[in-house]
Order: sequence, then C-alpha cells, then structure tokens
Amino acid sequence: MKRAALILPLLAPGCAGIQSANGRDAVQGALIGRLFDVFLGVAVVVYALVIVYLALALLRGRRHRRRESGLQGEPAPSLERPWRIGLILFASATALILFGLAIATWLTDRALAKAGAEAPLEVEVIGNQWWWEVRYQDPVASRIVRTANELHLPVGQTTRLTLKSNDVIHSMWIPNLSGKQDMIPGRESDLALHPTRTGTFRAQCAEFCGMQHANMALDVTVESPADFRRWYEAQLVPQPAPGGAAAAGYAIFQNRQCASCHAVGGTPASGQVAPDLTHVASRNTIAAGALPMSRENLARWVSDPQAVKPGNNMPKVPLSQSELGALVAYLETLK
Amino acid sequence: MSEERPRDDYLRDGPNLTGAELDAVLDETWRDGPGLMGWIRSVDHKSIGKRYLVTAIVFLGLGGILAALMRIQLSGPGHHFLGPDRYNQIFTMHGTTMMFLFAVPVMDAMAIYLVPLMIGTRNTAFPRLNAFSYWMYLAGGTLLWVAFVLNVGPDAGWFSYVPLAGPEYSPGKRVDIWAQMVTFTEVAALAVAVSLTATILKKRAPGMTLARMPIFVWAILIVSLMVILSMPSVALASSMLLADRLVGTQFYNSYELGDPLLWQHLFWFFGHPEVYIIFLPAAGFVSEIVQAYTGRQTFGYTTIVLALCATGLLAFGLWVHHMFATGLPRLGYAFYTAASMAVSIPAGIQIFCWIATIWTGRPRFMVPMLWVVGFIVTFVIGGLTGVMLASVPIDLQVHDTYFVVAHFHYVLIGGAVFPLLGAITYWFPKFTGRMMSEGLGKVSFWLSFLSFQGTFFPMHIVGIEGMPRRVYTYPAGMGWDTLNLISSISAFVFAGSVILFVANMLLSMRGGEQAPDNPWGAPGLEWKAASPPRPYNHAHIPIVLDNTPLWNAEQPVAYGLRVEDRELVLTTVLDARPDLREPSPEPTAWPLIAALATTVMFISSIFTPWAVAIGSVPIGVALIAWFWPKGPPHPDPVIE
Amino acid sequence: MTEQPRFTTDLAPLRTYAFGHRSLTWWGIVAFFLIEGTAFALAVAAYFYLMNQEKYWPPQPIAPPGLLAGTLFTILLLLSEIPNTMAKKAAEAKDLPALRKLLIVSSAIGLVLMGLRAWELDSLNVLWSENAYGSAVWLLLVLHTTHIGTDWVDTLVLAALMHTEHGDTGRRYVDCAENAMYWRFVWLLWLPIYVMLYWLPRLVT
Amino acid sequence: MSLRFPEVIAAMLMLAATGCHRESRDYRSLALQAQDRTKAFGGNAFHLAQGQRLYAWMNCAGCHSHGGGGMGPPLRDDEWRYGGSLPEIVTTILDGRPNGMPSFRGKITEDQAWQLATYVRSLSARTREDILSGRADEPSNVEPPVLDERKPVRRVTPRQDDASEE
Repeated sequence: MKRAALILPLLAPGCAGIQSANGRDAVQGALIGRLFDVFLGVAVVVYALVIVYLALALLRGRRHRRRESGLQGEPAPSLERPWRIGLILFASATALILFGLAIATWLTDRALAKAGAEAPLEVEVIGNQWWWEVRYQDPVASRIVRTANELHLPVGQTTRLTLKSNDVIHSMWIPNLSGKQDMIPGRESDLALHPTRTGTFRAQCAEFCGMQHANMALDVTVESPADFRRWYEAQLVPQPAPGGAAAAGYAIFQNRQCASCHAVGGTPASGQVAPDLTHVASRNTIAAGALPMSRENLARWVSDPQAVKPGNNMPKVPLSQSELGALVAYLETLK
Repeated sequence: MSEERPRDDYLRDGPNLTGAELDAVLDETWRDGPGLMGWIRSVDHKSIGKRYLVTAIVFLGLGGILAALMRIQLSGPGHHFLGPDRYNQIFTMHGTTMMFLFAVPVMDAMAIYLVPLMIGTRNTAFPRLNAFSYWMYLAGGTLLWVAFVLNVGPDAGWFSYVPLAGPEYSPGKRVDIWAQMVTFTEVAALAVAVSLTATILKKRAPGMTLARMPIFVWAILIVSLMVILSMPSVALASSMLLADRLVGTQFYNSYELGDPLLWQHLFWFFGHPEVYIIFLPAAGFVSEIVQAYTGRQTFGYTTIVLALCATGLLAFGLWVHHMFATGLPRLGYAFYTAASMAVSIPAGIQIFCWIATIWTGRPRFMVPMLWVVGFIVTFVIGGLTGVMLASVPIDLQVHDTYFVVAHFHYVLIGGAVFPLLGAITYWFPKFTGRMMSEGLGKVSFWLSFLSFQGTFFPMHIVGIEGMPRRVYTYPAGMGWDTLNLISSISAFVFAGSVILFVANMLLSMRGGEQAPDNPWGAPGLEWKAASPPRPYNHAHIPIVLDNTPLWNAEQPVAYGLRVEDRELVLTTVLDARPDLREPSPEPTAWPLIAALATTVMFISSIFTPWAVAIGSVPIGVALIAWFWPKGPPHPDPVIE
Repeated sequence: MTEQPRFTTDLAPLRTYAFGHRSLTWWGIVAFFLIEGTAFALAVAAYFYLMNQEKYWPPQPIAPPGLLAGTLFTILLLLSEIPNTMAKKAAEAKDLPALRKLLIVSSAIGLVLMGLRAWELDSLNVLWSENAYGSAVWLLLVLHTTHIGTDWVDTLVLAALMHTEHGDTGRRYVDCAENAMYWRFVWLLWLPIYVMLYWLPRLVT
Repeated sequence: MSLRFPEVIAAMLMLAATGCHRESRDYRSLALQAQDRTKAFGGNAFHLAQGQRLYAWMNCAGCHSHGGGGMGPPLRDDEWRYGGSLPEIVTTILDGRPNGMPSFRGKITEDQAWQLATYVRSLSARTREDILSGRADEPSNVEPPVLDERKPVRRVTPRQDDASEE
C-alpha cells in the first residue's frame, strides 16, 4: 500500500481544483481516493511488467530477425514447456491480483457503508431539467429550508442527501466529496457526505439530461457548524415587501410572469416549477452555475436567459430598461 | 424418387479437368453478372464483403468528422462554435455511427470476405441473406445520416436513456429515427451472424476439424453466437421504446408501473456483448498476423480458443457495471465487480500468448506487426482502466466522466481499430492483388499511435479532475483547459493519420506493386487462392491435414464437384468429413427488393403504426418471390 | 499451379440433400430459434421484472386475461401438432399426396388459430396504453402473433409449392420437414407464455 | 446506384421541407405575425412538448383535468365555444373568457401562450400525426379522445375550415 502511495503523486498531477476527484475533502472521497491509489499503483506495476515482457520479446525477436517469409520450423515442444508454465503462472498471478483488488474494493465498500450509517442532517435534492431543488428536512415543517442550486454542509458531520428527479435521469456528483448517484424519476437513492475540510466546491450533473446538461451545476459550501447554523437561520427568514427603490421591482416581480414560476418566501409569489428565489442574492452563482452572482450578471440573465443558457425553460420576459433595473434592484435585496 | 444417382454426363472438376481450362468454366459459373444489374444481383461473399468494408470506412470518415467538430468546440472553455442542440446531435451521431455503422459492420465485412477463403469453400451459407443484410445496413445508415443532415438527428446519446429519450422529453421524430436505425443494423448483423455460423459449422474444407480451424474463424464463430444472443435484446428494447413513443405503451413510464431502468437493463445486456463483438474479431486478426510474421503457429492455440470462449461467455454476465450509479442493491454490484474483473483474465492470457509467440518465433517487423505492438501497448492500458472501472467505489467517481471516454477509446480504437488497420494491411494483397506501401504504412502507424496517446491519455486526467461526459462546453479555470487543447490538437493529427492510411489504401489499389498469392508466406488457406481471388476462390476444394495447411508439405485436394452449376461441399460439424454436395444460390435482385420493402415499412412505421401491418404485405411478397424456385425443376437441384 | 495437384477424395458420389442436422437450412433455422428464443426470453424477463415491482399483479382494477379464448387457442395449438408430425413423417418418407393433404390441413388450422388469437386479444381485459402490465401482456402477445403468423404464411407457401411441379424434388421435402420442426418451436414457445399470462396472476395473488 | 439516386434526392428534398421545421428547437422568442405564428408553432414538435409541460406547470389540469374537462370544459372533443384555431385559443388563454377562464396575460409570455395553445389543440388530435407525442410521463388516466360530434353550441366566430391550418 505505501509503495503505491509513493508512485501515485507523480501520476495525478496538479493541486485538486474545486471540482476534482483528487480533492478528497470528505471521508467518502478520501476512502475512494485511497482505493483509486491502490488500483493505480497496481495497474502501473502490472503495465510496466507487460511492457518489459513485450520489449524483451521484441529485442530477442530483433536479434533473430529474418528477411525470408514462410515457416521457420515448428519450435521444439521442449522449448514450449517453459512457456506453458509461464502461462499458468501469469494466469494465476492475474487472478490473484484481481482477487486482492476485489478484497480492497470490498473493504472500501464496507467502510463507506459504515461512514454513511447515521446522518444527523437530511437533505432532499430533486433534479429538474437543468437546475437543482434543495430541501433541508426538519421534523418541524416551518423549519424546512427550500433553496436551489446550492448546498451548505456542516464540516465534520454526516449529511444524507435523498436524491429524486422530476423529469429525466440526472446524477448528483460532488467529486471533491464523494462518488455520484443517479437521480431516477420514480426512484429514490441516497448519498452520504461527511466533509472533512471547509471550502467551496462545485458539483455537476453527470448523466446526460438534455440541452443544458453542461450548465447544471451546484455550489457546495462546507463551513463550520456555527456558520452553517447561522446560514440555516438566515434562510428561514422570509422576505417582507421592500420599501424605497426596490418597491417598483417588487411590484413587477409579483404582477408579471416571475410569480407564475418562482417563489419568494413571505410574498404571494409561490411558483413551484422554478428555483426558489427567497435568498437568491446570497448564492454564489445564477442559473445553476451558468454565471457568477453579480448585479450585471443578474441583469444579463433576466433580460435574456436564452442567450446565456440556450434552450432552458425560462422565457425571455419583455422588460423595458427601467423595469429591468427596478427588478434587479429588488432581487439584490433578497439576501 | 429413388436414391440420388450422380448422372455422369455432368462436367466435374478432377484430374481430367483442371488448370486453366477448369478456371474458364468455373469463372463463367461463379462470376457476378456484368454492369450495374450484376452488381445489384451479386451474392458473391467477396463483393458483398468489399461493399461492407467500403461503406463502413465511409461511415468511419463521417464519424471522424463529427469527432473533429466536437474537439473544436471543446478545445477551449465557453466556445460558441456549436450550440447545445447541434452539439448534442453531433455527439449522439458520433457514438451511434461509430458503434452501429462502423465497428460491427467492418468486422462483419472482414469476416464475410475472409471466412469462406480461410475454410476452403466458395461462398458463405445463405449468400442471398448476406446480400439482404448489406442492403439493410446501407438503408439504416442512410436513414440516420439523411435525418442528421435534415436536423432530425437523434440527440439523446448513443444509448438514449429513457425518460430523456421518451415521448415527453424528446419531441419529434429524432429518437424514433435512432431506434429504427438500431432495428435496421440489428437485422443486418443477425443475418450476417446466422450465415457465418452456418458457413463455419457446415462448409469447412474436408479434414479441417474444429481443432484445425484458424483462430480468426473461431473468433468469428463465437462473435456470431454472441450477436445471435445479444442483438434481440436491443431489438426488443428499441421496439418497446418506439411503442412508448408512438402508440403510448407504458414500459418506461415510472408513473404507470413502468421503469426507466428496464431500458438500461435491456440495452446494456446487448451493450456489453456488443463491445466484445467488436473486440474478439480484432483478437482473431492479431492471432493471424502474429502467426504469419513470426513464422510459427501461434503459441497456445487451445488456450487462446478457450480464452475467446470464456470472453464470449463472461460478456453476458457483466452488463450491470454500466449501472453502478443507479442505486441498485450493493450485493448485486459485488457480483458484477467480480465478473467485470474476471473478463480481463482471458484477454490477459491472449496477450501473454501473443508475446510468447513473438518471443519464440523469428519475427519480421512489417507494418501489420507494428500495429500489433501498438495494439498491445494501448489495449493493456485500456484493460487496466477497465479493471478500475469494475470496482464500484472508483466507478462512482469516474462513471460518465472523461476517464470513461478515455477507457473506451483505448479499448475500442486501441483494441479494435489498430488490429483492424493491421489486418487491412496484412490482407490487402489478397483483397486487391497489390501490396500496400511499407514506408507510408510505417509513417501512418507512428503518426496514429502517437497522436492517439496525445488525444486520449489527457482525457484520463481531465476525467479524474471532474469533467463530466457529453458537455457541449465547460467553464474556464477548472484546470481542464490545457488538457482539452492538447486532446483537440492531437485529435486532428490522429484524423490526419487515418486519412493517410486510407490514402495509402487508395494509392496502393492501383499503384501498389503486384502481389503473389502468398506474399507473407502465411499458413492460412486464404493464401492458397489467387490475389485477388477468382470468383470461385479455390479451383479444387482443399483437404486440410493440420492447423497450418500451407506450411504442410502435403496439400491434397478433393474433386468431383459440378462446374457448370454452383455447387460446393458440406462437411460434418465436428471432424469435417465430406457429407453432401450443396447447390449454392444463384445471383438475384430479390434481396434488394425485400430490403427496400422492409425499409419502406420501417420508415413509414415511424409515422403511423398502421404501416407495420400494411408494410409487411410487400415484404411477404418479396420474400416468397425470393425463395420460390424458378425455371424448370432440375433432377439435380440448383437454387435459381 | 504448374504441377498436377494431388487428388485424393472424390466428392461426386455424395448425396445432394439430407434431412435433419445434415442439411444447411436446418442450422439456419436453429440459429433463428436462438434469436427468437432470446427475444421471447427477454420479453418474459421484462414481464417478471415489471411484476416484482408491484404488490398486486395485475394491478388493481384490472382482471387477469379471460381464460376461455387463451385456453381454446392453446388446446387447438397443441392439437395442430398431430397433422404437423404426420406432415414431417410424410416429408421424410417423400410421400407427396399425403404431404399435400396435411399441409392444407395445417394451413386451415392456422387460419382458425389466427381467428382465435384475434378473439384472445379482445378478451385481455387491458389495453396496451393503460399501464406497464398492459404493455407487457400486449408485447408478448403481439410478438407471438407475428411468430405464428409468419410460420402460418410459410406453411401456406409450402402447401402451394408442393402442389406445383417443383414439389417433387428432394430439397422441397427437406423444407417441409424443417417447417414442421419450426411449427413445433412456435407452440413450444407459447406454453410457458400461456401459463405465465393466464395462470400466474390467478395463482399468485 | 444511379437509377435510384434522383428519386432519393427528390424524396429527401420533400422531406427536408417538413423535416427540419418540425424538429427545430427555436427557443429564441419569435417576433412573428399571427398567421406566421400559427405555422411556426402549430407544426413544431418542440413547442408542442413545451406546451405539454406548461399545461402541467400552469395547473390547467386543475379545471380541465387532462383534457377530459371538469370545472372547465373538456378540451379533447371537437367542441370549441370560443373558436378552435390557434390564434383563437391564444386569445382565450391570454384574455380569459366569461364564466371562469382566467386571463394569463402578464402571467405567461406570448410565446408560452402559443406553445400552450399548440398543445391544447393537439388534445383533440387536430395536429399532424407526426408532431403528436405518444404520451406524457404522467399517470395515464386520460380517457381516449372523444371525437363524436355533440350538439354544436352557437359559435362566436364564423366556423373556419380547420383543415386549412395544417
């Protein structure tokens, strides 16, 4: 095992990005990563042996090279004998190595099952065509947090994601934390995460789900339990109707097309078919990772969503410049 | 009707009728008709095989162009070269074309052309069924590509997971056309499999017992049985998908007791044997090439044949490794991990035997041998990443990422296309009577080999670094930019090398130096026939005494077959004792007409389910006319 | 090919047709058995796959398929084996008159079977578009109907062929024998499907 | 090959006329006049599929159920109180109708109204066969389409020959 770990670093180059299986920022990710190191190490060793064997055969063959074609005389059976033994040794060695790797896999599986056994925090993630609906479960109904395209996790605790889908098959994959699980309509699967390092990571849908499969990302923020508690309480706070400059934007949001699909806690707008916007301004990105959150990007997205994410289900709502400015001002207040 | 007494007034080959005189008569009997009608009516396995090969290489080119377009779009983050809709159509068409329209048909092409020559007979069994299968394959490919040109190309991936490919989330006729194309190519592959199985079992030269068959013929027999047992699965799945989309059945509708995973089970039950259907003929090529260029029979003949059988058997037991992320029970997965790992043992054994053959033989490093070495170096990497993918936890990280894309390109291009290019170079003299140029061959090999590694090795790293599969673009600053650029540039060099190879083929077809019957001094029976082979392949049916007929001093032949009508000998299955004289069907256009009727029925059934009932009447008429004996009844039967 | 090749085996006295596994078309038909058998096996597997996802099978308001039509169809199908076996023996004995009569009897039985099948499809108590159960039942029945339909047309064609002057040649007898073998495969395949579709829902609830 | 080629090309061109339009995913908003919109939306499978999803999202099933009718009139029959052509259905959706049909103007965009109308018209199987989607991924408690003629209600707009819109 240690020998494999030595070889590995030179093969998985570069520090792990925010969306990389090398990140290993959770117990699950680390377990899988270590198993991958074992497999990679064994694979490199086996490959080296095969190449050496091939090279020797080619070199020996080069010495006996010949121009003329045709039969060169059937090699004597005595010459064949060592190769028969070699074949048996090779086959049994391969079987033994594979058996060892199967045992390593089984051990990792058991450890993964144990790591995800009990989870104080339950989160339901529902895949839709090209965005994620995230619901933090709580026995008290009023404390259920509904958000979209973002996932906050307390470090050092296990969180269980219950994965569902509203339309086609998606796949929740946070490479830094753990492996992926498909979200299949009509079925429920689960994914346990036990982050060990704080930071922001990026998850992405890993099963082709249509036109905007490429822009279906999720911001994962791992923070200390205290910060997580603070974020959780902030999410529970509904958004009252604002005064001043944002009031015009609020009126547009409630009376025009926005309220038909989107919901903002504490206001009449309660559409369920599009992401919940109660605390949209507190998120890092817009439209499932398509644009980083900023005032200009909000304006750019709302004015023409089809330009940013062609084919997504948000229509181009006809807005004048002033209406757009007012609406964006209102959205900025939804911290 | 009393016992069939052979009337002596028929002209038969033998000591009194041999050499040039026999050649004239046999050529007259077995030749294709002249001109276009002759071409359409042909049932000669060599012309059908060549047609399959040319069509498959055309589809390889088309699929390659799509790959180039994808690499341009992915060469950097956020490119707008292709929109999402067009890119999704392109990657689906790339996968579908390469798997259904290139890989399986090209192996069929080589098998149809070479198997009758290698087992010493004059045509495949059921040659008209072969002709029918080519027309169905051509119709399926044309349907798909015409639809793609008309913006009706499928866009749900080459395995079209439901419900995305279902009626609600794939509006229009795009996925219907994909599903119907699968039906076309599956009918074609099944027809070829049936005819090859019967050919190999019943038409071997007298004396060629099962233990003396060339390894390539063994590979094709096992592949044919795998096609027969796996293709019905995709036929059923795509018909159920078409029913869901057109007549409202509920197979995959999770709201009405259906299950999207039913599609995945049925598709991958076919999907995984399919990739072994592509790899095993390539393993057969390598065994033949290594045997010819090291001047000795491939080491461990029985071991390799058993390894081929083991691969064929195991292939049916590991399809769930494509579904490790779908949340099925973990104990079931453990079985599939074991099976997926176990399937690498037969492949490893074959690699061991090939290298042992090179070690103990006296190799000549011609171009085909370079392709074999390139194959071993590349395929072993693909095999090892395959073992990684067999382990569930690792697969959960790398499934549907560019790591998997790298894996299957290593085992499909490295494992099947490299041996195929070597095999084309090796048998080119037999196909065309001219040698491919050594120099150009070496250049295109090294160019292909190196640019292949440059294109696909970085994909391993990009996959581990988190880039999912089938994304039409990706954000900047994820650490994927340079690796994708390297892949894109190498991809163009690789495309260039394949074009160079095809150019070498085209140039050598006319300008190559004349090839003798057996330029490599190889032991197989196909090298006993002329280059290019006469329409009747062998003047006299050869008799086989051991595994390497042409290296045996004794090369006896049989005689006594009729020469003015198409006739060849059937032998018993196990030890190939001569058993019957079998008339071989005459050329006819009915297979084309039946294929056209089937095409009309298949395509119109996309638009209205009634077409299935109405459309099957012309097919029935065409098939009856195809089988109905024509002309006056012959006492000694001839299939008109 | 300058010098004379060594001629050793004379193939002239070999026969030009034979019954059973010595004939080439026999192997083609066995290959088709494998193809259709796999397709039916997978359709049955899909039926069981969908079944064990439900507590009630067939799902609640739907009654299992009507027994009368299916059972009559199965009985007649089994009875059709009698003329079928006689036709096979007549073919192997090259007894043309008997073969001609038996082929006509088989074709007539085929016509009645198709009629019974139409009635059976009508008494399934479920439409293919109602739910996955209905779809699976209709899939199996449509597959078998095409299967029996194609072999019925084959029998019709053979019956017509045997009445022409081509009928009296060796290979045509082989064709009739192999068609009889194929008919056996058709009803052998139907038995498990019949038990599964008609009796399983009644016994297992 | 030569003799088959001209026919194949002719067939393809004819197919081209219908093929690419039915399939084009033109998600950009279409600034077109009424009759151009009828052709643009009426003959396009993508818009029909989007209309099907809007039908679910905007809770049309609340009153019309899956076209069988309930509080609102059935949409699967051939009975159109306020006109069965596409522009008329769009007007019904956007401006609402007396006794119960709410106005969706401002609640959904113009294009969405046209997509919804395309789907609603397809419920009575008046759209071309090749555009209809086989079924929705939802419970199939949909009664078979009822096309038998019922007693006609007095029409608001003169009856247009619907066939003209194909």
